[in-house]
Amino acid sequence: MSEIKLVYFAWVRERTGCAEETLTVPSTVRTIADLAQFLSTRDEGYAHAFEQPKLVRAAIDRTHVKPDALIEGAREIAFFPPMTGG
Amino acid sequence: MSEIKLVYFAWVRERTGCAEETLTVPSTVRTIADLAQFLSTRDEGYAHAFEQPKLVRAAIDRTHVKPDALIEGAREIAFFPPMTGG
Amino acid sequence: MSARRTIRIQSEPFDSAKETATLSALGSDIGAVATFIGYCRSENGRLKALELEHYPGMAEDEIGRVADEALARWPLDALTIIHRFGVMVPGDGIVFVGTASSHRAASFAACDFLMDYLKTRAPFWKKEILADGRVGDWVEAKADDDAALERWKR
Amino acid sequence: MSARRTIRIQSEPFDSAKETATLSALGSDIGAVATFIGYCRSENGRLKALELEHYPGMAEDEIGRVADEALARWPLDALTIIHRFGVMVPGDGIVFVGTASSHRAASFAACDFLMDYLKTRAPFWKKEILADGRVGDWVEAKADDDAALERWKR
Repeated sequence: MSEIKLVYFAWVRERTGCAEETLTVPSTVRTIADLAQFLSTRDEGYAHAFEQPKLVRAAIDRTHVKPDALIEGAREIAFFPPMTGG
Repeated sequence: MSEIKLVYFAWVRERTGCAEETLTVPSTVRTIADLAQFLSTRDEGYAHAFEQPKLVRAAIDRTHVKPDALIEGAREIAFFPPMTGG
Repeated sequence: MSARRTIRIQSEPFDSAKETATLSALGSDIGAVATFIGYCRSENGRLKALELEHYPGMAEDEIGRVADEALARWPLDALTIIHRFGVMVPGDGIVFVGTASSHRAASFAACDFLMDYLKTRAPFWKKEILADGRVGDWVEAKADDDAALERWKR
Repeated sequence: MSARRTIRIQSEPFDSAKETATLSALGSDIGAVATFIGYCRSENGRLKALELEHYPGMAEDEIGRVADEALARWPLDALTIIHRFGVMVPGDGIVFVGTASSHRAASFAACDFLMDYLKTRAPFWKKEILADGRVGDWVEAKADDDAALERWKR
């Protein structure tokens, strides 16, 4: 079990209904993909946010990562849609 | 025989010692390359200007042309070095 | 001389003329300044505004990494990147990228590269505010933008 | 809407901020403005000035042809090309190219294309004035500039 700060942006934030939270994650959740799967079981909003895993990007400690990235040691994990800045 | 206005720029102008002139050209001079060759026989300055024909570019009536371009009907022919604007 | 690296994430408008002048005034050996300004568009009157959300902290970090990559690839004397967040109306500048170099090719390539990377890596998201004031959809990322990145792979 | 095409060959300095602002202010559907400014350089103090000779009449015609080619290739809303002649000192702007479009890729590509073509086709020649005031050599054309053109062959 470990405690992680989670942040959400754009429609991921709107669907989860949450901009920022601190969550205790079971130790079986090892990767970003595991975490997304774990979150999607929390409620309908989270399920909706993560229903198309390919459309959700992630960052660990403010650096882009892939779904297979390990979350161990992370202080802040972010989930968001593909970026549309510029 | 035909009369053509000739203009020279940059070091071609400096070497010929002439910015602009009107010249009567024998009818055996048919192309830009012929004209350059013809001009190079005029004096030392012209010979110097055209000593490396590949370094001299030409325009007929203000449009870039290649050495094999025919000069018939030309009103203004220009000779100059490769361009260095921009 | 080490390159001058300016990165700003702000809600306030930027003055592209001033930013360009700053790049140009760096010295007598700046031969080339390339700039790009991205504006909010109305899309033929469909949009009243765009609202840009960003990830504070990561936006600065990620744009910094992209800037460092550009500085490592091209001999730049300076680069400036400004990205705004908040509500913009059509005609407002959203992003400014400017590069200064002795050489044209470097300034162009770096400016183009920076924009491609900002589009796909900088953590900003645009939401449409429709002409009638209703909140519209989040702008979808374009496959084109990912394709553009392929050009820079070495 | 037909594209706004501005070409000026002049000895006077240009105001790049004003030119950029004009491109940006064209309408609420300009999404992207790319600009390039080429400056006179001192080359580490070696040069006092550059003197630019041009072929009046042909300079306008040839730059017009290059502009038309860009307008035919990319969906531009506007382009501005200003090329100066006469004596310039380090820091002076020599050339300004600006393009406006709905889309980033078009504005960038057209601006880059225009500069490549101006370098090799616009009838301008630079002569060096050395730091001590003596007249130096004519600047030699770079093989790089011809190579750059190859990128645009279709």
